[in-house]
Amino acid sequence: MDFLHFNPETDFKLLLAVPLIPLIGYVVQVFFGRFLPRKGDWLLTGGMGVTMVIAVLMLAKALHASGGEHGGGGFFHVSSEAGISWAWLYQSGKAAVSPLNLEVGILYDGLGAAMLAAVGVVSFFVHLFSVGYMKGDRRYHLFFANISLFSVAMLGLVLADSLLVLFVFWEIMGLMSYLLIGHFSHDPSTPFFQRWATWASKKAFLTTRVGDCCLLIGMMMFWQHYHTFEFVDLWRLTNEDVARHGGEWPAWMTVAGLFIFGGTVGKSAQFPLHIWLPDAMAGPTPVSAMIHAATMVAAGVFLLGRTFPILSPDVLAVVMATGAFTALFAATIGVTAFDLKAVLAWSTISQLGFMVAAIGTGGIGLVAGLFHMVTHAFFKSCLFLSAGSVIHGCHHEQDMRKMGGLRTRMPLTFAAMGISTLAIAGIPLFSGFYSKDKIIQAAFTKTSLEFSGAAVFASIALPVAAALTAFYMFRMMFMTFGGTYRGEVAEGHGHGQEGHDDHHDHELVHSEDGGIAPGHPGPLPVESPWPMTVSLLCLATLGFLGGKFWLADLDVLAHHAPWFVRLVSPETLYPGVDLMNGYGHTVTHEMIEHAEHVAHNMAMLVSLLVAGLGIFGAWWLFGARKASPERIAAALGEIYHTVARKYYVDELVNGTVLRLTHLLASLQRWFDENVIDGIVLGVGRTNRALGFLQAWFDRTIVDGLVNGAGAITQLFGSLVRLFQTGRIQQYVTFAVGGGLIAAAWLILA
Amino acid sequence: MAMGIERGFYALLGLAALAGAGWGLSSGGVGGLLFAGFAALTLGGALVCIWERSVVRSAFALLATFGGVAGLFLLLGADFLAMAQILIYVGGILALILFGVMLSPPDPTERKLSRVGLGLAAGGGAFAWVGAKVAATVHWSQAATPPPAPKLSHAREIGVGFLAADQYVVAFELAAVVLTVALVAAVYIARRKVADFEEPAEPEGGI
Amino acid sequence: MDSTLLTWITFIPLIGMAVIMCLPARALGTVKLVSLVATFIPLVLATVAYVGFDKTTEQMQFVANVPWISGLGVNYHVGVDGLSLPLVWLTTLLLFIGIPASFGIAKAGRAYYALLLLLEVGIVGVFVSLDYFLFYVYWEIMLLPMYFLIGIWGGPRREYAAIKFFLYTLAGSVLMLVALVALRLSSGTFSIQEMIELAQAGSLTGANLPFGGALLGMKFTTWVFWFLFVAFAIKVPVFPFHTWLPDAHVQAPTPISVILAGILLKLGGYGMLRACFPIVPDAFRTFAYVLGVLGVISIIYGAFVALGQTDFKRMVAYSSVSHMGYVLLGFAALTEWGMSGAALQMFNHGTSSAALFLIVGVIYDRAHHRDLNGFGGLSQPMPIYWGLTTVAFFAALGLPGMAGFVSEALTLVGAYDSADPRFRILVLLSVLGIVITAGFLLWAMQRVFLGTLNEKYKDLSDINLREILCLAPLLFLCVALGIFPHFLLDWMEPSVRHLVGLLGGGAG
Amino acid sequence: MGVGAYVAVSAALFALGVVCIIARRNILYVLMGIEMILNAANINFVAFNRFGGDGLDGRMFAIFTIILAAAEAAVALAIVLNVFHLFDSIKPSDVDLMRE
Repeated sequence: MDFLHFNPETDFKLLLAVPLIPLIGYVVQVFFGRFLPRKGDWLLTGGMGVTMVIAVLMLAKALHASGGEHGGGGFFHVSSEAGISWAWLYQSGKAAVSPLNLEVGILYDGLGAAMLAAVGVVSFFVHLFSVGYMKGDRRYHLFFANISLFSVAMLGLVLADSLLVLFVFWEIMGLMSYLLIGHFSHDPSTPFFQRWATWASKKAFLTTRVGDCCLLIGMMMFWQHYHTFEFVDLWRLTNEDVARHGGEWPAWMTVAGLFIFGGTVGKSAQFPLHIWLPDAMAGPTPVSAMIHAATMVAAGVFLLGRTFPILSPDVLAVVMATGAFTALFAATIGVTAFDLKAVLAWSTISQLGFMVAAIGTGGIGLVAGLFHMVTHAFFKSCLFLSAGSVIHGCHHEQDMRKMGGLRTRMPLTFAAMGISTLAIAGIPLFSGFYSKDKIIQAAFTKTSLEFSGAAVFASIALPVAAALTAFYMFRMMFMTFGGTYRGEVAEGHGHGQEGHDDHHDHELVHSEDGGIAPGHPGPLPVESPWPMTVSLLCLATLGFLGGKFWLADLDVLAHHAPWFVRLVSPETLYPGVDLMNGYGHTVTHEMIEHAEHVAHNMAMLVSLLVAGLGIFGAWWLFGARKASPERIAAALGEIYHTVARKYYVDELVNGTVLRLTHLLASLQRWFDENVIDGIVLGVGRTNRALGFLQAWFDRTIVDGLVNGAGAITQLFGSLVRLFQTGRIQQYVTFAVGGGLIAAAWLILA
Repeated sequence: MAMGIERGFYALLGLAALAGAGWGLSSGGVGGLLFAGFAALTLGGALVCIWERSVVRSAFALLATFGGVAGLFLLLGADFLAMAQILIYVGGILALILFGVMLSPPDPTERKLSRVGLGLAAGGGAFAWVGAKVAATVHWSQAATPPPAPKLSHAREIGVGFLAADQYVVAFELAAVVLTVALVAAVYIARRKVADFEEPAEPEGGI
Repeated sequence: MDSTLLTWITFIPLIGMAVIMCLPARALGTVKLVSLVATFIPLVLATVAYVGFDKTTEQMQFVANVPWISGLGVNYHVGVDGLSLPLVWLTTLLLFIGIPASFGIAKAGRAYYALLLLLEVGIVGVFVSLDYFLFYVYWEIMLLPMYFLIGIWGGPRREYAAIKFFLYTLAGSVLMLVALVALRLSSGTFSIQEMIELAQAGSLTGANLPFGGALLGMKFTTWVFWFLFVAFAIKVPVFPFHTWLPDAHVQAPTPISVILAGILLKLGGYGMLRACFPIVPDAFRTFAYVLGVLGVISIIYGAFVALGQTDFKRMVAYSSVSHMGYVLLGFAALTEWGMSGAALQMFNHGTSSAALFLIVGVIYDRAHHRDLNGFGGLSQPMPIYWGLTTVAFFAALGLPGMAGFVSEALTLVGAYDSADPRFRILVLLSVLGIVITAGFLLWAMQRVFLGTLNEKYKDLSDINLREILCLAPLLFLCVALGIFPHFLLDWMEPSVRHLVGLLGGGAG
Repeated sequence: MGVGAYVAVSAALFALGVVCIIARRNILYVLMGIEMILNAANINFVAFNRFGGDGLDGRMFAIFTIILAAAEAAVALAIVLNVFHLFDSIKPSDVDLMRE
């Protein structure tokens, strides 16, 4: 079994291959994709398959190395120690030694292994799914190219060993999400999507860009103090600094931490920078599955995972509060959404809230958050893909009110979606339960140990959000799969657009009632082709067993640590760093153990109760239709509308930030054109004005006298001209006369 | 009335000449007389030249001036120069002017003498005054009596002067060149233009 | 031993110009060929110089020093170091690209190419000259053809733009002349290096000038500093002196604005590094913060005004103002990273803004107008053109993996790290500039390329081979230098380190 | 007689030459005036040579003046001819094309 042993020489090169294969695929696809058979989709999917295999292999190695039941065996490899690194900024000799040189290498540890495998798997299945879903798209080959470059960016980010490299891939991912969300903006066949995609992509890029800038500032602050971006060095130096200050975190470090968290808020769509995610649904569904479930949004959480030691306790409190609030906030809106993908979008934001809040609680919360990130990747991507398959079936109809009764027509999709819904709702036996339960346990331990306001808020908000999650997920299940098919049925599967778009022209802003992408009538939905259903089912199994492979030891209620917890623990994540920011110094390890144990049982109970409550509520309203949701919505009246309108956050942002920028821009443009340019032209104009004044002054006041410098010279000119009579004799006279006068003057003087 | 002025002018002229002669006789004896005569001849000729209304008479008055100047040269011992003066000025230049007179139209409108007179008077007065001033300031190297009568120098000396290496050979050659150029130019300028003969062809199409 | 390489690079275009002048005006084909060759040879020589450059020392290389006007003590002293060599190479490249880019220009073609070659002589001359008098002479040479190129071949309001450009830069060069004379009198030499040595020894204080150089209460060095700084700031352009740039760009024909943006803006920056800061280091240090503030204002102001533009080219012009703001911020920060970031930004901005102007030229040739709101959905009829524009836009945006990011990151991180704590607020503000730059570029991308196809441009022909050949090297440079920045930074690093040492800045 | 007398005569002749040029309205008088002035100059040359210097300079100069005067008169006359041809009148006041 030594084949599972991790030896740095070969394995680092193998790891390097992981992002490189799709990159090569991308380059080939961009230039020759159009000419390849089947437009090169097999090339990229195959490439992604190879990457997945390597990633899973490396995960196996990591699991093997992390030792038996309770983990603890350190698995932490940094390529620069193994001598494999690449000088980026300065190459030649002398400069390389200066502090300015940037060694770029790979950091591969438990978290990295898990994420690499998750991303690899999800990307491969999204590629496979897209083969079916995107068939017949005008820019089919470009779509695949963009998706694979996106996975390169994510894989690169996971392997990054320094903040700068992480930032580079971070921004490339932003670019790819811009291009992928904007996929339909070039496709005139769906005018609604075209209009929506154009500004949605820009909105996504700019909002995440705000986050990126915060991250950049945070990075600069740390660079200014420690002159390094390497994670390992950063952890060590922060640790020594805090130790030197006797446990007191310096103020600048908190500010820098907040800025870094700003990056996460931007990328992982936490409140208030979450506005771009619902609009990112303008992209094709595989894109949503990939970007808005598994990878890109998870990058923010991954960043927190990597920079956890350098975040001060107050930053963690802010993190927890934001996460919890976002979870609750998004869950409420999810309840009211009617667009299938919108529900999933808001549930993603809410789940991300969960993860961020978990990491905020520190200690086991960190592990729970990261674990939930991995499991969420599986079941959320499966949810998105199955939603894609449903939409594909219903001829691009996204409005749940026009669906229903699909369980008989699309059994496989129903099965996959069902399993993932159970997982996300946190039902035991499914992956969601294990990670979400841990999060709630972490929240409870935090409150019991450190009774701070944020902790209390988190431990209340998270269970409520979990309940709402269960509620809206099952509401979706019942609306799409329960009841009878409410869609318009028409013969022929024409994708014709004629006259289709006129009768309900949706104003652009994606509002809760009108702005859902219009489908078109077609025959009864039928099961999606094999590439889609195969990937759905595989992801569903992962959703099912991904959390804890309980089949092996039938430990349903996770008394033994799930695989992820064995792989990743605060000690293995940050070797040689004592995590003071978890609980500060007043709390000892024994107290933590005890609190965790107590919280474990309580959390188990609460999460089961909450899940059950949510499912029952959904069944009560939508399944058995005991009460009509419409009447309840009407009863709630204005509250319902505000929640449905996403608390008008979009309008708020558009009104303030965008209008302010445009105002500032036009103000400065006016300023530039009139004031600065004005000054320059003013100088010209004042001269002209002076000329007029002088002319007026001369004309009226100096009547007849010399008028202005020009006039004077002209006068002299005319005087002299008198002498130019043209008669020679006069010239001689003047000459002689002049001579005489001069002689006389000489003599007399 | 016009004849009165004419006659008055000449009377004045004659008086002036006599006064000059008397003064010359009294101050320098025969030499002085000669000098006064020649001076009177020169200045009188010039005055008549200006005064005379008709160009021809002026031209001939100029002849007297050139003669007077030649006389003065003789008094100063520059015999070759006097001969050259008469030869070139009287023979050459005056003839040229006479040709000019012949070729140019009679001048119908003669300016009134008064303007001329006025000009003469003003110019002469001012000039005399300045001349006196200048004369006063210049201390002449005048010996009480003029140096011994100059021996008449031979033309040979001047010839040697022209050709001697260190003296004026360059100037002599240059003068030759200038002369030829000037004469050729004069001929060229004064040639009959071809256009004088043909009627200039009317350009078709009018203006 | 005097190496004649630099002299050849400078004067081959002059020979080309002479040859062109002899050709009959009708033979436009041969004129184009000759000018192509006359710009290709300097490019080859510059590449040879670049490869042969010794990266370890900061001394001047390929030096040639021949007395020129011995009466005034002026000598033809040329040489090149880490800072100027990349810019020389970029000049030869851009001019070489400028020639095929202007094959479309028909009016008085021969004069056009002749002036273009004369322009190259002027620009390369400024970059290589180490004698202040020679520097000034080339500065003026460079100015004249530019006036005619805008004035004759420009757009509708070309005279106004040409005159404004000319007078603005002339005012600058007059200031430089005054400073030049003052320096000559007080230092007794025209050679920039000797002046620097004197300045380092602290003896360049204008004491031997009539009233000790102090005037109206300000020291000699302060006077010289502000005179020179304003002269070069006009060229950069820095905030208050920038209003000539949009007019000049909007009215200039495409190849000219490519060269104007690509190279002429760098003259200002390079001039500061070579001929202003090291000569009056103490004045520079006292006013460094003011420079930083000006730089940041340029960044933010340029970005905002670009956001407010409707003319495509005017927007790109203002984006140049914003990008050059980083250069000034990098200089003012006086750290090694800041300075090398600024020097790198000069090169990168050269390639990315030149590419942007070529792109504007392509659309202008087809649609004959530059109103951003007038286009729509052009990505359908012109997919390749859209692909190239995306690369160029994201290079200008400063996306990682592109050269723009490396120089901006270096400048910002270096500036943040500067000894003067006040620079931190400046850096925070300039980060706002990055977001706004992303804003206006993507908004422009959306209005021109995405959305519903504007019926008028349904049948626009896609970008042709000639335009691609002009655009390709620039985009390649943007991407290549993004991934391997050390191809440029290794060359610059010794000179930058030496310069920072001269100016008394901190490392890091 | 002393050199002063000669100078006086030459000065007078010079004045008369100038007046001749100015006063009369015929180009030929201008020519005559010029000749008078040249003669006045010659008188001075010879007089000062006789009384002052001892070499031949004065006389030689006078000779050259005479030579050049001849050349000048020829050219002048040719010009007058052309003027007459062009202007059909020889009054200097008509010859005023040069007037702006």
